[in-house]
Amino acid sequence: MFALIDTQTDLIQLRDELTDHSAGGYVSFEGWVRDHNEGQQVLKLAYEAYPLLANKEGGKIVHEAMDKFEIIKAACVHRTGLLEIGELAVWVGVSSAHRDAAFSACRYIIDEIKVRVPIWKKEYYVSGDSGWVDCEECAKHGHVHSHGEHR
Amino acid sequence: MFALIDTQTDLIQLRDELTDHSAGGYVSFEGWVRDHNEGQQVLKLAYEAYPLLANKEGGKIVHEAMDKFEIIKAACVHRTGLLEIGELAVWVGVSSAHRDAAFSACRYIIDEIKVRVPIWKKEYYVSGDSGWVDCEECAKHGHVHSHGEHR
Amino acid sequence: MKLTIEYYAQLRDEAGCGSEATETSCLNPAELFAELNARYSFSLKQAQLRVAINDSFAHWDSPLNEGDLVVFMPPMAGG
Amino acid sequence: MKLTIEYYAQLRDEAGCGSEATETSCLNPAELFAELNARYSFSLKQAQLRVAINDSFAHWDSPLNEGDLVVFMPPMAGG
Repeated sequence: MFALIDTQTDLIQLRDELTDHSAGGYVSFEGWVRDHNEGQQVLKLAYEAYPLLANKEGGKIVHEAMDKFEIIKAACVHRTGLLEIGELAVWVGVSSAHRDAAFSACRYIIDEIKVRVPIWKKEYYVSGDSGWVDCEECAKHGHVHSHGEHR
Repeated sequence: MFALIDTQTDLIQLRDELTDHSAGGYVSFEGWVRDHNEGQQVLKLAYEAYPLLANKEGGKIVHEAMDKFEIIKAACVHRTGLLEIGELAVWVGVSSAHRDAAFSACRYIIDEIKVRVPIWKKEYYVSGDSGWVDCEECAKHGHVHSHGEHR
Repeated sequence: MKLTIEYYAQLRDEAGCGSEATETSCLNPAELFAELNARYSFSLKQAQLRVAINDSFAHWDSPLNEGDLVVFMPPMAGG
Repeated sequence: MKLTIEYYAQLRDEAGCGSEATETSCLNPAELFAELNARYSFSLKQAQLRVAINDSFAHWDSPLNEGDLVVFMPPMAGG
């Protein structure tokens, strides 16, 4: 299951949907809005998605994880819209018989989500600037940030 | 923070204690009582701890994780007493600026907890048998199970 | 041939719209992007982008057909 | 020398008690375990166990002192 959501969600409900009597391990990842990025003080941020393709590609990634790892259930939700510091941006949950597969699958899902799902993040800085954030991989490879915008 | 607990606990409260404005990633692991182990149908189980030493060694493991990985906060709780299928046996939570450290630290804590903290697990089987479970490492190395008891 | 084009994130900001209809003789997304880039001078190069046709990822040399929805996407940045 | 001994899990089941006071001349936990094993015929060997003295992990050749609490532990099985 992959879903885009536009408000805060009930984490316990998400978790409870992954329970299973044959599951002995559960791993979850949460991405939170943090107050800094690459040296800038972040005030808040906005996520924008291409909904149809994001849902399609997100669902595909979760299915890939089900195929690749010995897991029981897996799910991922991603926020869109304006988020404050500390808010949940993305959640991934995986249950499995043994913990190794749950750790690997959870890591796989979040890694793939970040580079393959058409979602973009605009950061609003304390300085008054704002900017669209390049993907992790691009940042690693030294591409330039496009922080040219001013509000 | 490491603690032994003897009842079910509020997972959201545990999670909320790890939030931090500089945290961008959060990884949690939960161990659940599953309905089977090594081919036997499990009915329920009991965890017994050596409380003083368990708390000391559990706390040490969490501190080691804080030292070894670039994380912000980490905690672990472990149940004792009688548990039914599906109940939470152990919870580990880690927050960090970047997800890599949170995944590594969470994995480190649960792996070490399982082999170093003096806690023992007795499984009650559908067959009527019961038995103390050997540690994971021992099982891997082919030591014999002591499933001799009958209720 | 009539197409609908959608932009996201900085491409939307730079095009000044999220969606537009266009009449073009371009054969594939690569040609189409070059045509649009001449108009908008996007800050991102084709090599940094991905393209979708009718809500599926497509190749830069995939053929375009009458009525297609073409979406240009900056580097993904979810999570 | 008087000691208190505690047992957990299958060792407790086999000793028939969780705790006992003992009078012994054993110099270290290894000797003490051998002495107790002669009485209880434990199903686990010393090599499979860990020992604590006064609530800290100890070595099998750590010295024992009057009044010590000695705890023999089967393989850990938490989680």
